[in-house]
Amino acid sequence: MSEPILRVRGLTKQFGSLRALDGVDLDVTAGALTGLIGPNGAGKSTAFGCIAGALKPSGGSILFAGTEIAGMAYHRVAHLGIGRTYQVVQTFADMTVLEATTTGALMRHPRVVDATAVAEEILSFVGLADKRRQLGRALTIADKKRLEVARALAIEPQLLLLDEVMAGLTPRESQAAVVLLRAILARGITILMVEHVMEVLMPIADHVVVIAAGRTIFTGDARAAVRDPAVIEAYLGPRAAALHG
Amino acid sequence: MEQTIDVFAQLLVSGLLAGLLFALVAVGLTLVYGVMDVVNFAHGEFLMLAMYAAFGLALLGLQPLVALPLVVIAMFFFGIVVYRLFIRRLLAGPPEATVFGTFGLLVLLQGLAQALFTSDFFSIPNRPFAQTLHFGSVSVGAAAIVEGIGALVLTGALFAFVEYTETGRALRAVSEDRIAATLMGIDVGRMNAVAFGIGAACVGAAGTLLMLSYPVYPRVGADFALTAFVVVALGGFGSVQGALVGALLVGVLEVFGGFYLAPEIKMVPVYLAYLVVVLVRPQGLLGRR
Amino acid sequence: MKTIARDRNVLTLIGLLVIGVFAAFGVRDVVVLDLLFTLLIYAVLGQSWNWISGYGGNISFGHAIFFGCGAYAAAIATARFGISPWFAFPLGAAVAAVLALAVGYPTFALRGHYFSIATIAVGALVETFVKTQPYLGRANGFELPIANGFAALQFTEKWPYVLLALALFAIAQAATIGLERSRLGYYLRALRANYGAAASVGIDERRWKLIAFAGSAVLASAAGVLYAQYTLFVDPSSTLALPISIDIALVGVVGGIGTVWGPPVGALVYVFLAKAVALKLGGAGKGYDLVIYGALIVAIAAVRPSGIVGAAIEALRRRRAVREAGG
Amino acid sequence: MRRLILTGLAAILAFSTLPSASISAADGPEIKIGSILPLTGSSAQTGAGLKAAQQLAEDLVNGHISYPLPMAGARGLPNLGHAHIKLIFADSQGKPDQAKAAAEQLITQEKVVALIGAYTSSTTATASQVAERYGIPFLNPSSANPKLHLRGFKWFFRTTPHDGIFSENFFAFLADMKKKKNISVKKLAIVYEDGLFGTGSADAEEETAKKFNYEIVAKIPYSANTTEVTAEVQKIKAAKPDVILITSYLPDSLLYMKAFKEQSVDVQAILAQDAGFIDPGFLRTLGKEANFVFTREVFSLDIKQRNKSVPLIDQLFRQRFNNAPLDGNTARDIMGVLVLADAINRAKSTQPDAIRTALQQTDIPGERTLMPWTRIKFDATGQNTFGAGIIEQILDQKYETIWPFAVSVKEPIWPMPAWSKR
Repeated sequence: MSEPILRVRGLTKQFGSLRALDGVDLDVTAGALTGLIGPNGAGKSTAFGCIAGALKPSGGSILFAGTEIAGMAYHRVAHLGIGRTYQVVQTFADMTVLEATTTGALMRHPRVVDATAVAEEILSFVGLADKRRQLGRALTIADKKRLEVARALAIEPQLLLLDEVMAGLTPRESQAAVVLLRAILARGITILMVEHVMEVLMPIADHVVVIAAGRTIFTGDARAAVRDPAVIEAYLGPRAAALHG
Repeated sequence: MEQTIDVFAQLLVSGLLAGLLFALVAVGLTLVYGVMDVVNFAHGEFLMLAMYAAFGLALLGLQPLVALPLVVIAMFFFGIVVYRLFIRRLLAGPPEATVFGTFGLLVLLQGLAQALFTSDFFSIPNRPFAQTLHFGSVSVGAAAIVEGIGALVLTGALFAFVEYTETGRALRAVSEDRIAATLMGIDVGRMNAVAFGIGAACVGAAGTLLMLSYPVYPRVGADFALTAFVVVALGGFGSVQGALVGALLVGVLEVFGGFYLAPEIKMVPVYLAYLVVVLVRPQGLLGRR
Repeated sequence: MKTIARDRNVLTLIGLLVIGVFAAFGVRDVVVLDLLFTLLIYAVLGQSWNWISGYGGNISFGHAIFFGCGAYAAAIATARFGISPWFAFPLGAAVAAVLALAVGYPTFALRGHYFSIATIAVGALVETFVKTQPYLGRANGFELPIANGFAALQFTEKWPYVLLALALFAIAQAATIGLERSRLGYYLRALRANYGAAASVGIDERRWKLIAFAGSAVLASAAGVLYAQYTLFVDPSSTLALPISIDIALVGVVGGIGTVWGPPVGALVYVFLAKAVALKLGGAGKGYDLVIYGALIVAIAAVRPSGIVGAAIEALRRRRAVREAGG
Repeated sequence: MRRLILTGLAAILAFSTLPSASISAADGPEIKIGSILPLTGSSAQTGAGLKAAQQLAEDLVNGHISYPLPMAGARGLPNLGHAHIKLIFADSQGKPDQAKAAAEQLITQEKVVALIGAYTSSTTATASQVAERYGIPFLNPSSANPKLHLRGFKWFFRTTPHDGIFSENFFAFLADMKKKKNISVKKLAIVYEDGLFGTGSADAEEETAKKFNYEIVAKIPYSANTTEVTAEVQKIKAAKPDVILITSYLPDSLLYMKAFKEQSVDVQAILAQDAGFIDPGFLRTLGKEANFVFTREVFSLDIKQRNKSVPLIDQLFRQRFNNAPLDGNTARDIMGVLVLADAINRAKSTQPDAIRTALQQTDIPGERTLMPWTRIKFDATGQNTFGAGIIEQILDQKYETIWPFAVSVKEPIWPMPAWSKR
């Protein structure tokens, strides 16, 4: 297997007296979809925020395509080629779908005309072309999530970070989302995807990383993860047990 | 040489007392900020209203120290009313609405004061604590001592309230995480109203004490408020102890800057300190996060 | 549809310019011409404020200092250097831009109120500085030397001033229409809506806001040059002081923040109100003018934070939505 | 949106129903004089008083009750068929650009024959520029900036003394005191608020002090909205002046007086430029701590010793303006209107040139004014060079005129007693 595009080692994050991350290790293989899972409060979103640049880690290393990005300014991480979505959707409320996507595309295409053309293409790709004149805030949840994906894709990332894009979707919408993810992978974009519910990842994830209480407890095949005792304990066992695990 | 030391001591004491006065005005501002994430640009005008109230009561024969509880209570309810009628609406709008909305309130209250009381200066007759106290080579006005003690008591009381009472804990919970506080069953709207009320009550106490040494006029709040904003930013938005430390720092910087640099630029070190702190340590000297 | 709306902005501007040119040449009434000049200057100042505070969402309470940069540049150029006030445009612009960068650099990476407080503080500093510098005329200010002609930017008649103000207004409006269509415009709107999400698509808040703020400062400074040449008198209290900053913010807020036509509408309301207040209440010696301005800002903030033009756009959009749903 | 419109309408209705001050109407031909005053904005309160004062003067001229003042009781202008004068007011908002617009409006639309105004020096500067361009006489009764008359203007006349003259008064007073009481003053400290008012005074003081060979040991500007003056006072104390010359508004004057006392700044005298030191709040706040301060004044009711109409005019003014007493500003503006009416009457014409010539020939003896001036007569620059202020001292918590000795009512106490001995 080739060198991972993202390599995280010993990532820690302290909020005041609370240690949210206590040594997270994870590798993301280029061109594949890696799942990051864990029970509530395990630190998935924190780890995610540190990788994307939204949070400054307290320690550890994040190597992206050979560049150390731990603690780098948020917008610079984006320029290096990491796009992201948010768990709680963060739309540009007063912008239309097209304008919001164009805003993303402007990173690589400074002229608005060019960026708009790119955005149009991406909106067709994610299936929002017919809604491109609507305001971001007027969309359904599923469409808002699609818009977030479109905006992140518009910066033409090498690595796409998706934070619970499946949560709150109906089964039919989930299926559509899976189709979209496969299409994104087919474009050669690597995906790191956070999910709370393991089942969602099973069919699409090439690898999963499980974290609990701020630590990586499992790395490997998705099917193996559900049989791993530490993972089961983290999900089902008493919280105290997870802490010691 | 001895003389130089005397001057230094005098400047230090005067600077600290001036700082306590700034703290008096700033603690209410920082509390409101901490809980609501709103900088009340009309804070100085609340101070002005309290000063007019204290002046009115003084005309009725109530000296400031007697009138203090009355003004504090009145300002508390005034703060709650302003919150319910106005600030609540601002919070529902875009973030910049709170900035220009409270600024509009500043202009409105100043105008109303000018319309009702004219732009004349009023100070209380037969001012108490007018004597001068001498401590070795250092001399200070008794009123400044009373105001300084008032500032310490107020800061201490507010600190104790926030740290050790049920309501104080709820306020802190809201200031740390609004959503979590809602989930814990805290009525965030109510806490906002309480914080705004307490902020106004603090400035009620400040205004009453200030009448011991200062006249009231429509623009008086603006003269104090800018310093208060700087104090709060220096100390850390939302930190009561920070406001005290920031205020003392500003007071001393201003007095020393005035003497050792030049009087006309005495505010320069203060504002530069603000810009530097904002650049280097945006959370302020004692701020968290 | 979008293209039509864009063209509408351009068409409106062209229409207004035609009316303005006719007014400048056709109207002989000095009072009307004076009102027109004041209106145009306030519209430009409001637009300048709108760039950073409307589109950028960082409320400036110190905008008068940039206006003052231009006014003082004109005074220094003519009264001290004895050169043409045309040089005051680049001179004032440079100083204004440097000041804007100095205020913006430390504060733009932070939340909005840090910036707002810094603008008040720096406004006070600049005023103090000017008041203590003999070279800058201290509190006395300058009377500009009397001259005549295009090179001296002084005219005995009013219409050339109105035309110049109209030209500046046209530049400001065209630049704003351009801003809305540019990368900067998209980025400012994104930052205002959600700075976190904006950063996730590679937007450097500090960099883009500094560009907007510098542009805003340059625009205000140009208005200052024209004002100085028109009034022929420059002093701190009429160009730098906080009340002037308040007037500018008032114009920006009332018309509608973050819209092309908000500032001109705000200027219209402000100039009308100032005249109405003076006519109806002048001589009472009370602060009724402040009461009315304050109440206006308070009402807009509480009821329609988007201002008059913002509210109109929302109403139009609603009506169109209803029509589309019905059809 | 509808709510917004309704609010707006309500606001407009609310202020259209408020009573607006009426302009006195007269029968017969009228001669229009334009008056530019700060009727709104930060100086609006002063502006309202000045408007009332000018209207009083207008009624004095148009009325029939005679006072020992020029034109008072003349029933209009006798040389122009008893035509009444009519003041047309325009608002400067206290802003130079608005003052300019107001002057243009008065000249081109109201066709006024002369202008009077505009209180603050910056508005006077721009309004008089307009008058100069149109060739209309401009009479300035109350701006003190010492540069206004030095602009080479043909149409500008100023009745009031400027800061230069006022500060010369201080030094004349010191010279008189040297002769009379054999005092010895060498070192001066100048303290002033850094606005237009303080800067103008301080510059004039410094210039005059140099002329008379005094040593200036400290010159300290400060911002009037300061809340703390320890550093400034320590600097003054360290400089060991004989006399402090101070220009302040009220809040800062109180801060300084308290700090002088607290820091035991003992000097021979504190000489103040009116403003804060004659505000009613000064005595009310400081009580006996205010004693022994000297302040320059423009006007005092003590002038009744020379002109018996002073208390009567004061009464008339109180009736019109909320029982406010006549003061330096209002008295000067009354004189301004009277001087202008006198000139137009003598011009026997409303032609600008004729009025200008008549103004140049103005010569009114001091006894026929409300002011402590020796006469009103303009020099080539249009400045009345016979103006002067008076100097008062606070004695037993009352302002007593002590200089010029001709109108004084009390003996000055010099030096002021040390703070520790009071």
